[in-house]
Amino acid sequence: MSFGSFMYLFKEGFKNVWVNRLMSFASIGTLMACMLLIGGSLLLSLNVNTIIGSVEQQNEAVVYPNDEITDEEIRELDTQISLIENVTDVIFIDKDQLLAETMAKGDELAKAMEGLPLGEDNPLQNTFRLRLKDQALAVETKSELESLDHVAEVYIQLDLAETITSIKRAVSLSGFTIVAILVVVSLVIIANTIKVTVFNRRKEINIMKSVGATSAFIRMPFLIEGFFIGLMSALMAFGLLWLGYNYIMLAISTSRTGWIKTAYENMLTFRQIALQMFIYFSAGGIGIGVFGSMFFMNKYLKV
Amino acid sequence: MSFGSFMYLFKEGFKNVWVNRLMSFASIGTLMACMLLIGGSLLLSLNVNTIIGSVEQQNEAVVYPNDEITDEEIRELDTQISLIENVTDVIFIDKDQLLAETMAKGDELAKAMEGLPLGEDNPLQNTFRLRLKDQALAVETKSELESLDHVAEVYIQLDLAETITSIKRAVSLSGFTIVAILVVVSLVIIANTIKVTVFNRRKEINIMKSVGATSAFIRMPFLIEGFFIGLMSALMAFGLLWLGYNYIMLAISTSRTGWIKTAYENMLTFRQIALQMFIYFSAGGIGIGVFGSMFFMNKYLKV
Amino acid sequence: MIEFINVSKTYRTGTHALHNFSLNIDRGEFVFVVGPSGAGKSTFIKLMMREEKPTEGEIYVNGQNLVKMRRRKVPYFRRTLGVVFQDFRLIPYMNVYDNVAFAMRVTNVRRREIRERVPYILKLVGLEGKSKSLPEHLSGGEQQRVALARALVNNPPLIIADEPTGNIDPELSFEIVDLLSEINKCGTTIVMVTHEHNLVSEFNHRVIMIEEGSVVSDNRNGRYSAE
Amino acid sequence: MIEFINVSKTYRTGTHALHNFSLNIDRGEFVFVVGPSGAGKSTFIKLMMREEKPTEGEIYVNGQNLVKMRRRKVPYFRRTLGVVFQDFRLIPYMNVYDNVAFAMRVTNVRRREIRERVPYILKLVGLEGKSKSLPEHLSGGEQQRVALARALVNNPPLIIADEPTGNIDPELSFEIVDLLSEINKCGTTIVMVTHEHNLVSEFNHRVIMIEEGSVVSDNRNGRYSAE
Ligand SMILES: Nc1ncnc2c1ncn2[C@@H]1O[C@H](COP(=O)(O)OP(=O)(O)OP(=O)(O)O)[C@@H](O)[C@H]1O
Ligand SMILES: Nc1ncnc2c1ncn2[C@@H]1O[C@H](COP(=O)(O)OP(=O)(O)OP(=O)(O)O)[C@@H](O)[C@H]1O
Ligand SMILES: [Mg+2]
Ligand SMILES: [Mg+2]
Repeated sequence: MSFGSFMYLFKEGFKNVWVNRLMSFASIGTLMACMLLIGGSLLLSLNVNTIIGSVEQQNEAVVYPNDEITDEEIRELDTQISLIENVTDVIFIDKDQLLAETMAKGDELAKAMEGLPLGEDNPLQNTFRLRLKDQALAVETKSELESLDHVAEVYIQLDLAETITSIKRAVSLSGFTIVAILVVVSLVIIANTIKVTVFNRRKEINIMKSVGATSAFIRMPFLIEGFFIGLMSALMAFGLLWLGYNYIMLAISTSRTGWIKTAYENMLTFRQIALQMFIYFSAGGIGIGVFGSMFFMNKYLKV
Repeated sequence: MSFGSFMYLFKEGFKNVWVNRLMSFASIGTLMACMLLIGGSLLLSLNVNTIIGSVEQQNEAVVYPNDEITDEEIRELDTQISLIENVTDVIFIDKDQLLAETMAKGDELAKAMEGLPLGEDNPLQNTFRLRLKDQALAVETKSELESLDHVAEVYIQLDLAETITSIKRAVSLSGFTIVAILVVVSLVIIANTIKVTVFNRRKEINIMKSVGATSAFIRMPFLIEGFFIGLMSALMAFGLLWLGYNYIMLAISTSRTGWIKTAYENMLTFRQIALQMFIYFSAGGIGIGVFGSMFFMNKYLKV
Repeated sequence: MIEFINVSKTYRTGTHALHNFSLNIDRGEFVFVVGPSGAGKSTFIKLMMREEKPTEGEIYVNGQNLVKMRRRKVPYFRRTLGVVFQDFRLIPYMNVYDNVAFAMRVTNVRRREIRERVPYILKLVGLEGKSKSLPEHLSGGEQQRVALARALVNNPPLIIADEPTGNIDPELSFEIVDLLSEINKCGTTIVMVTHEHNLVSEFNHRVIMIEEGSVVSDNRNGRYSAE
Repeated sequence: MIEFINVSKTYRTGTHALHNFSLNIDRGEFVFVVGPSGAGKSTFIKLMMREEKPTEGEIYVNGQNLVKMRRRKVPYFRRTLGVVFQDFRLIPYMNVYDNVAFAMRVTNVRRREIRERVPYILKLVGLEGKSKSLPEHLSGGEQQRVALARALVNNPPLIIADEPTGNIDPELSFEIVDLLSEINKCGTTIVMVTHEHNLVSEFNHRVIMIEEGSVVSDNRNGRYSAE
């Protein structure tokens, strides 16, 4: 194919977007709608995952040192605990502090604490509080902590760790499943759309064949057309998603409810994923536009 | 229109589904895909709502009676508390029971409880535990409880109640939003599909007009065709959703993780919603099939 | 029966297809319309069946004012015409029988009547063996005869044919015009556009010649009278 | 140049369009093909351009065996032909100029050449004023002439025309056949299906008559010799 005819076919494909505008608009609308769904659910599941990730660290573990431990040894133990891979946010709380804290909560047990003595006679225990980075490793971390010197007892809510781990797994699994279902459904819908639009032009394809056009020559404008339609759909879906996402973020950021605020702090900003999403959208849109029309044209090219 | 020509047009519409099978299949595929998405997300959000509903009741409230309360008065108070609209699952726990319970937990505070005496000298308090049906009414319920005789103090985690209420609202709001978005997106996609398929047949519509067919006569077969396509899409979407849902339920029911088990018990069975869903699907499919084609045909009927 | 008064037609593309076109055709006449390619013959026919509206002037067909006719009335008006289109206009997914029967079905005719009439008409145009064929499986001339059959099937008082023999061999063409002449003798008005000298001169009917959108000659003795 | 050896063609519908059809056309001949509607003339043409494959027999065109030709080679073979189709086959969304230019563009001709050649050919068929029109805005005869222009534009060694004057008035038809005869004199082979007696007898070319799928007469003196 010469450069001249390439340029001609390129222009032709570009023109066809407008000439067949009813069908181009329909294709762009459909492609865009599908991208919006996929992009939207991807954003949702990414955010839910990060929020769940932040919830994960709410499960506190407690380490009780021996009663005879010296202040020196406490500092040493603190360092050792902090050095464990899966451990973060280690805090030492001495027993007086713990008593004051518990009383301040004012719940059922607070009454029981009333009148307990401070200092040496305080029946409560010195405590290390810490968080686990990954709840799935709770059991391993527990035994690692237990193997440290001067550690009397390690208390980790293993059942809670398991629950959190399985919720996390379930959420990311269902997020993945939903996105996968949307991708499959979108492909079905888009394939149908392309099939119908190509079917619409089977007569013209036939005419071109009968005056000596090669398959490649006929395909080219369709290819260019598919490229533009895919690109335009991607651009529009990207733009709409951006607007919509920022609108929702704005709505959330003004909320006064505590957990929503926390969630908001953990949410991704659109900028963080914009480039990647744009690349996926464009590649997906163009890929589908180009290969979809190639695929469904073959039937009519065999004349 | 005579009965004879009605029958003819009915058969014609039925035949056209097959004659234009490429486009019929495309329309059915698209319609079905959209229904699957909507139905699936509806099922998901209904289930998440019921599960959240069951979580809601995990927030316990505690009522401390006066120290001087008699056994007789405790029973009386129990009845009075139970009579409050928003209250459920009232349990009386005497202070010895509470002590045993707390010790059994084995956490930070358990150590502190070691050696506390039972009976008269037990420093803990008698307690009523209860649950709220609706966390949103926590404040009102609290003051209602406080106004009862022999009540010394009422302890409800108002901030937790607020959090649960707002999560519940956020979940049902986002469920509704997602379904609404899917409906809008589906309408866009389906409208485009119908537009393209009607566009495909503009020439035939034109020919019919030019041999003296009225608009009603031309519309009839399209209407019947739209009816069948809508109905078939609804049936297939319904069937697939049924299979898929039961498959997922089966997968979940075999899980050994605790919270998944609890969630499973709270999930809807497909039968509970099957009839309603089937009616919505059929009505939606047929409505869209029929009115969609009517709407987009008008342009080509004005010849 | 047909009256064109100072009709002009300019298409949206700016082409002036007819200028100041006036014509009168009485009930029961047989008129050949001749003229060079692009003269406006098909435009004349499209105006007559109200497929197009004139830019100026008035048109009366079967006593009805086509310019003022309501859109709802158009289908009922068209049923009083039998039209053979230059491009055939067959419905591609209907077979020959159904294409012809369609013109009867739109008029609420009883089914038994359709079952009797359609095969009879198909036989008349020599397509008795092709009633189950789809248009795309027919030869050019066969398609044209289906279009003719559809125009005849309702026995309309006015038959308008736009080159109904362009794809048909001379012998069959002669037979078809002969058939139309027979129908004409029973009182049906016939307007037929044709390019075939031989046909026009063989049948002694009125000949209207159109050139560049106007009637340039109108002859009752079946002769061309080009300038 | 063209050789049909015992060719039979039965369509998938079961219609026997050609039986035992044998024919030889030499380079530089001008052949009229005549015969009644449905005789198999268009089928003969479709076989010649390899739009259809024969059920039996062998076909050679331009020295190539069409039965054995690979599918990839077909486009290159078709570029050596200029075909006027009975149903025109114009691309509906391209204007007249682009429809004609398309046949040149597929062959990688330089753009300057296209810009010179297309207007020249359009002028030849009398469509110089319509180059920007879409096919649907043309009269029947104008569309047919676009199809003719497209067949001529590449100056092919073989021109095949299926009733190229069916929608065109006698004067212009005569001019067109005259044009084809001129082209033929420069060595181009021409096969033209027609129904018009006058044309066939006015030009003294070879006449092949097809009836019911077989050659029933083959006359070099420009006469019909029906049974
Ligand atoms: N739909 C249309 N839009 C624009 N211009 C048109 C349209 N139809 C026809 N024309 C133009 O109007 C003029 C008259 O066309 P018309 O079809 O009436 O010619 P005709 O006499 O039927 O010719 P032919 O014998 O070739 O069929 C031509 O120049 C044609 O190009
Ligand atoms: N694609 C097809 N499928 C099935 N049958 C066909 C097809 N094309 C043509 N026929 C049949 O084959 C026979 C020959 O058709 P063909 O088109 O060759 O006739 P023709 O000589 O060109 O006639 P005309 O002068 O009417 O154009 C006819 O009976 C026709 O119905
Ligand atoms: Mg015309
Ligand atoms: Mg033919």
